[in-house]
Amino acid sequence: MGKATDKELIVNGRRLDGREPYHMREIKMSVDEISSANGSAKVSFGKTTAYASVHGPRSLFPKFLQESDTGILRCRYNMAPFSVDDRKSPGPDRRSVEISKVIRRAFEPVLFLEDYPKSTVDSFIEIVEADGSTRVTGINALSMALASAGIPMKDLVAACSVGKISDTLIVDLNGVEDNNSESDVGVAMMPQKDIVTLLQMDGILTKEELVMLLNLARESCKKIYQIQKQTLMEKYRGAE
Amino acid sequence: MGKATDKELIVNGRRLDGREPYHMREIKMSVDEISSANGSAKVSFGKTTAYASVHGPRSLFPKFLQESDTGILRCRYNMAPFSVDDRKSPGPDRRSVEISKVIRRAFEPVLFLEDYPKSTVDSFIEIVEADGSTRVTGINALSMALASAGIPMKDLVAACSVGKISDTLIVDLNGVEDNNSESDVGVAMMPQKDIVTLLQMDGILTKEELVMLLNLARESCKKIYQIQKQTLMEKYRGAE
Amino acid sequence: MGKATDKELIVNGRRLDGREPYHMREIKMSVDEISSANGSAKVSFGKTTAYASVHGPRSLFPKFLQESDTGILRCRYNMAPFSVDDRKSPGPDRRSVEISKVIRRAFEPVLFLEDYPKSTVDSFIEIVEADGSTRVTGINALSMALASAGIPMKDLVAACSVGKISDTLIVDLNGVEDNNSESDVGVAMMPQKDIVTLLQMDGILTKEELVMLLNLARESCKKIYQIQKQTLMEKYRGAE
Amino acid sequence: MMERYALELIEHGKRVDKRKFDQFRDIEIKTGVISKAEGSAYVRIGKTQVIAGVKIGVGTPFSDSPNNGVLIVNTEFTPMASPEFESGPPGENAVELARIVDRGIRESKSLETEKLVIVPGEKVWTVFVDIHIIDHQGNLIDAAALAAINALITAKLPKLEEGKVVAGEHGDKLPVAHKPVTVTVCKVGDNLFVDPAIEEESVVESKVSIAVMEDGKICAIQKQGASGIAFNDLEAIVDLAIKKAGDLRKLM
Amino acid sequence: MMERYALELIEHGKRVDKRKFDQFRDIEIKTGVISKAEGSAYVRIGKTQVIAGVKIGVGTPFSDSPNNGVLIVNTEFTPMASPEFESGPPGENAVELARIVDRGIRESKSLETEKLVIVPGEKVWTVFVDIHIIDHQGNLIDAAALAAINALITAKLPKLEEGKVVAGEHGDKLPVAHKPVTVTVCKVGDNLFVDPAIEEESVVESKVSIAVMEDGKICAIQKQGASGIAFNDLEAIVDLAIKKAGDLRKLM
Amino acid sequence: MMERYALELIEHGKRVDKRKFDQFRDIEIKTGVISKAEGSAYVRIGKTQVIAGVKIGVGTPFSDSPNNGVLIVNTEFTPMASPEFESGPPGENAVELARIVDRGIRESKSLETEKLVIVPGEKVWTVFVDIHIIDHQGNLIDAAALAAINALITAKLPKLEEGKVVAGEHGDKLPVAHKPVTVTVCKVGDNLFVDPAIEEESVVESKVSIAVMEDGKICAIQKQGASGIAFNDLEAIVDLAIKKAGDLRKLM
Repeated sequence: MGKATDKELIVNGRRLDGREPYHMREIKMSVDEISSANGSAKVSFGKTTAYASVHGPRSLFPKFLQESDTGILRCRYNMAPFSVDDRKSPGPDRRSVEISKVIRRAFEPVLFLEDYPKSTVDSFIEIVEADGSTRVTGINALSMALASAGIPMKDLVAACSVGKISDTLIVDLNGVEDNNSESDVGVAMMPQKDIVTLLQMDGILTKEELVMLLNLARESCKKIYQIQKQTLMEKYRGAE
Repeated sequence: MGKATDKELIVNGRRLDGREPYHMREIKMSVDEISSANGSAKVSFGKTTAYASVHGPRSLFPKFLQESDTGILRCRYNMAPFSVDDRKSPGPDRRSVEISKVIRRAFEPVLFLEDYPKSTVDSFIEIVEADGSTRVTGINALSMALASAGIPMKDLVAACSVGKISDTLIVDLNGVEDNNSESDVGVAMMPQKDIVTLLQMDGILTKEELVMLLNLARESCKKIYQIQKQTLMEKYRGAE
Repeated sequence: MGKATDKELIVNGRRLDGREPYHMREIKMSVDEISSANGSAKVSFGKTTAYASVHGPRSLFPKFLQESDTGILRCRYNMAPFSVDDRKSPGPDRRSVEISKVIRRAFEPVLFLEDYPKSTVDSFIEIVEADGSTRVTGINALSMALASAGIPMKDLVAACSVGKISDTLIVDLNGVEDNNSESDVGVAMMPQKDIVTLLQMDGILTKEELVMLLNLARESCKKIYQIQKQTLMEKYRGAE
Repeated sequence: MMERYALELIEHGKRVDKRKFDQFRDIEIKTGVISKAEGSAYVRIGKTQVIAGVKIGVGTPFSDSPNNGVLIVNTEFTPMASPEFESGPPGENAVELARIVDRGIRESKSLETEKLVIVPGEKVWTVFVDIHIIDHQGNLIDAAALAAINALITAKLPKLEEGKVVAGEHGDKLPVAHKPVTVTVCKVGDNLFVDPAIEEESVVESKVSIAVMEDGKICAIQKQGASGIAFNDLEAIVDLAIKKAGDLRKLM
Repeated sequence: MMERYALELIEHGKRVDKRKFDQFRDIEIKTGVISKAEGSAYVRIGKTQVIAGVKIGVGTPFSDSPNNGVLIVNTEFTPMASPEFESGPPGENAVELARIVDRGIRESKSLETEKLVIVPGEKVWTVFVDIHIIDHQGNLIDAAALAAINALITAKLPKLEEGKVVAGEHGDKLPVAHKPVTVTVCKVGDNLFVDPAIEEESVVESKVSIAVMEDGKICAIQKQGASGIAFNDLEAIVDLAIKKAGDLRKLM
Repeated sequence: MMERYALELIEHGKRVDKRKFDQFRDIEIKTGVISKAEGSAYVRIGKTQVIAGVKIGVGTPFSDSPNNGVLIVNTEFTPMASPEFESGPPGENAVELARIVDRGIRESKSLETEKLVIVPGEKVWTVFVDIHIIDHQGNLIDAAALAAINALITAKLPKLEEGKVVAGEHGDKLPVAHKPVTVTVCKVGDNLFVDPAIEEESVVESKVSIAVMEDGKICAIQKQGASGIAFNDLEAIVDLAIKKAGDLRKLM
């Protein structure tokens, strides 16, 4: 995965797209983008763009998949064939199977699934353009889609990527940074409860660097949470 | 799809196989070819040869596929690996998935499916040799297979191909014509009721040419219907 | 299948690994190798090594697979990707589908499946190293796994390969012999009842040669049976 | 509920959203929406939303047309877009939609595949048109065909260096000679109408998708639906499609 | 019903269609039935009908036998032929049938693969034998094997021009050195019989398919069925197969 | 039953097998157990048994890294190893395990892929690491990672003659620069512990697999489980993994 570049990725303390190390790209969020779903959202971090939609809670079929004492959450993370440099063949690959699982795990702690016995909450993330940090962008979108579906949550989930590149710790990796980083870390959190629900790390770090990155991720998730909250409030102001 | 030829396809008003533009190839029809089926038929237009068989109406399993107030029709169109110039890999491809669907659609209007709740009529078309016009040949066979299975029908279904080649309108395209036509049209009809149940068209035509071809198809379907009827009467004469 | 060798395979009446024609390789057997299973065994003939495990009898799901008046036996024969010279892609191929079937057939006659209505006995054979005669090695392992699971059997099943190479009849073909044999025969038997439950033969033989090989196989199966019995007795001595 | 209501309205000459029978919902077309794609278009018809993306790569020609590039049209009905869509390989509806869109482009000879040869007989451009359904609120075929042709006419060929694609850089425009437009005409009883909303779609008895070229010629037809169509109704259906195709083309 | 009746008859030394235990139903063999195929044969045994078609293309040899052509035998149990067959990839019975037919041909060295080399180590003829079941009324294996060998011995190699196949034109005969014939011997109680009708097949306890060459040598055996066979019965089974194979060969 | 018991014990600071929270079950590592493989290792942790086999073949490099060999890590959860595993393509748990093991090796740059080039841009060594679960009694990830790295460090490259692999003969050692060790730390309530037995695994609320290098640096992390982890607990989890990885490494 990833194509190396020969360019310096940090020049005079700035990243190739002009950002300072701890700055995120422009973030756009909106909800209720998909009228066919119970809830939906669209989130971009720079060019990386994810749609998310939620269908349910609804009865689960075939019946042998039902659990009598709880509902289940199902999650599908998918990239559109045209979202990447080399066309991606349709259908799940090993990467998307794994990401779908860890995203599901990132949301199970925030839902009250035991309130929906024999039911399923089906959630879908579609990446239509991929320029790094797709899974965390998808998580941010799904968090808002669940909220817009009116599904009770213990907290929102906010997510961001952090990493190390040219010996510099950075936040919100774009595509070229992702492909050339020494290390990258994906974090999803319940920001009000200070609980981590997704943590994946690749590449070499000392423990001290890891701890610094985790703290950076926590701060960034809190900023993202503010944008999520504001977007939802603007949309549903009347309901409060 | 299709291999171009450099030959002239119409010479002195005749087609390469000697036919006049509106003539069909030799048509052979027979029923009850397959003793294991409830009904079956074999139809050839020239070298193009289709078997069709029908199993059912029978109970549909697994149960979640059943519809409580009607039966369903299922249809599978398939080409034998050896039926074409370059061996076809076994199993459904996108072409056969689409053709199976439009053939099912061509028969749903003629059956009384609401008389078979929770049941299925399973129908199968196997092309053992393909020299153009395979789907309409298969439809002609399936129509007779349904009749030979004793399944009530509002009308038989008769089908044929028409097209345009070297600025000439023709009937019943063979393989080389199919591959080199400017346009080809597949039509299935309930000939007594003058109702079209399948219509597919490829290639460029003016509206006027299209209307002329549709009329040609209607006439040809009526001729085919006569052969179908006669074949069935000869077989089941005793029953009348 | 198989890579030819230029070497003479029988020199001075001895095979390349030093064996006399009718000698088997070193045989190792052990049971209860897999604590997660109801019964299990590990068997090697030379380098060829098979694990077998049994889960069940247990209820069969989904329910439409159940038979109301008998249990069923299911069998899966599989080779580890690293068990062969050229890595084998994971997943069943046509060879393993066929072998799984004939192995199931080899055990159905010895079980009292009618005692387990609606249930299944699931049996698994994994070849972790393949140096010829893998299916019969797997059968020998599965036979002991069934015994160690405490599933009543009419007889053990013992199996071996025999064949013809350089005009010599031999017992227990290794990999290079398998690939270069003029003929090979796989036999599984109920040794006490003198009943054959698997018989497969490839390559050219006169009827007389075939009969001689079958007799060689019978003798060898009886020897293998003795080792099976002794292994089980040593393990379960206390239970007798 | 909604279906019965939609049906009653149609039988009284009306529609759920007060449109006329020959009227489309409002249409939005945006091109260049996916910068990673060689061409792209977002199409919204009412609440139905579709994105088409064109990816172009170096491939080998088919052995029976060594001097032509390759066109592949693909659709996935992602379950995001409708509670009725399921995960898994494309079902018959997704396959049919892709093949209808494909034929509209292929049979009109819109994509000039003979100009897509890099090394004759060996290397050609392979043009993938992937149609991603974002929201399914009826009339997917017309939306998908409109997105596909708009993505194609705005697509650029990748830049080649020493026979390899340079990621992110582009050269000439993709050669597209025609702009076919597909219109699906629906039939309920004796009523013909276009652009069904999703509530209407479920009561449609039969429908005919017709791809029309700039000069009014027809380049592909597909009848759909579980009912037959009286032979004598076909001409009116074709006329309506040709007329509406002209209207749609003005939006491009 | 029919099964119990068939069983009772066999136990009394009789068969549903009054045949003798060692008697086949009437057999029809037609070759050259599919003109698109390089070789083909239609075989009917009673009501059981099978078509085998041979397609030959240019392929690459297996890396461990660079100087041999490739033989691939494939069967699909199309649901047309029996209410018991289902759509989908070949199940274990279809796989087993194909592999039994394959071994009968391969192990007898009937197909002279060493004569199927176009460019040593690079290009060889790949010979596909596809067996299409038309009507399953018992004893598919013998019918399929008979159709396969008849299709092979009447097949011709495609014509090559500049390394490419010329569609529809053919050259030399496919080199086939032997004509193995497969006979399946069935066992119910102490009774051995051949060519089971479908009602008989469902009561067969075990059966053995044996491929026999012209000189009476055996080239493949497969025991089938859920029961074992007494060791001492094997020789009689082999003898019966060899005898009947000779009879069948006379029909070719 | 066992699960509730395991849970109660943990809440009282105890374990089903009387181990301490930071104690592994007894571990056995054997290498060279599969002579057909280029490298192999058998690992037993308590009753959990895993075999990793390395097969090395000649392949083509990825187009975006033409001067690197290829590493592919694969796991099949064969149903032999657990009544919970089912036949079929790898499920999400098998995929996740393979990808965690893969990243531990890949991200630590253990396998020196730049030394695995045969012809730059054209031919490289492809290294398959296949992990076969023999008996699943808990903590598969640590066992699988331990087996994989032990198989790799004992693997030898196949011998090449004229660009082709000579079966059964080997040359240099596979170049492996590091020996990452993966430790999975489990959390139940406020308790952290390692190496869960299977009864414990089913009550684990969350767990974190951490791959650690010789110098204590971290090269891969994966949080698992249906519960979240308090941010402030992360550091203690990392510390425990680093400590135990050092212990495990002594066994290699």
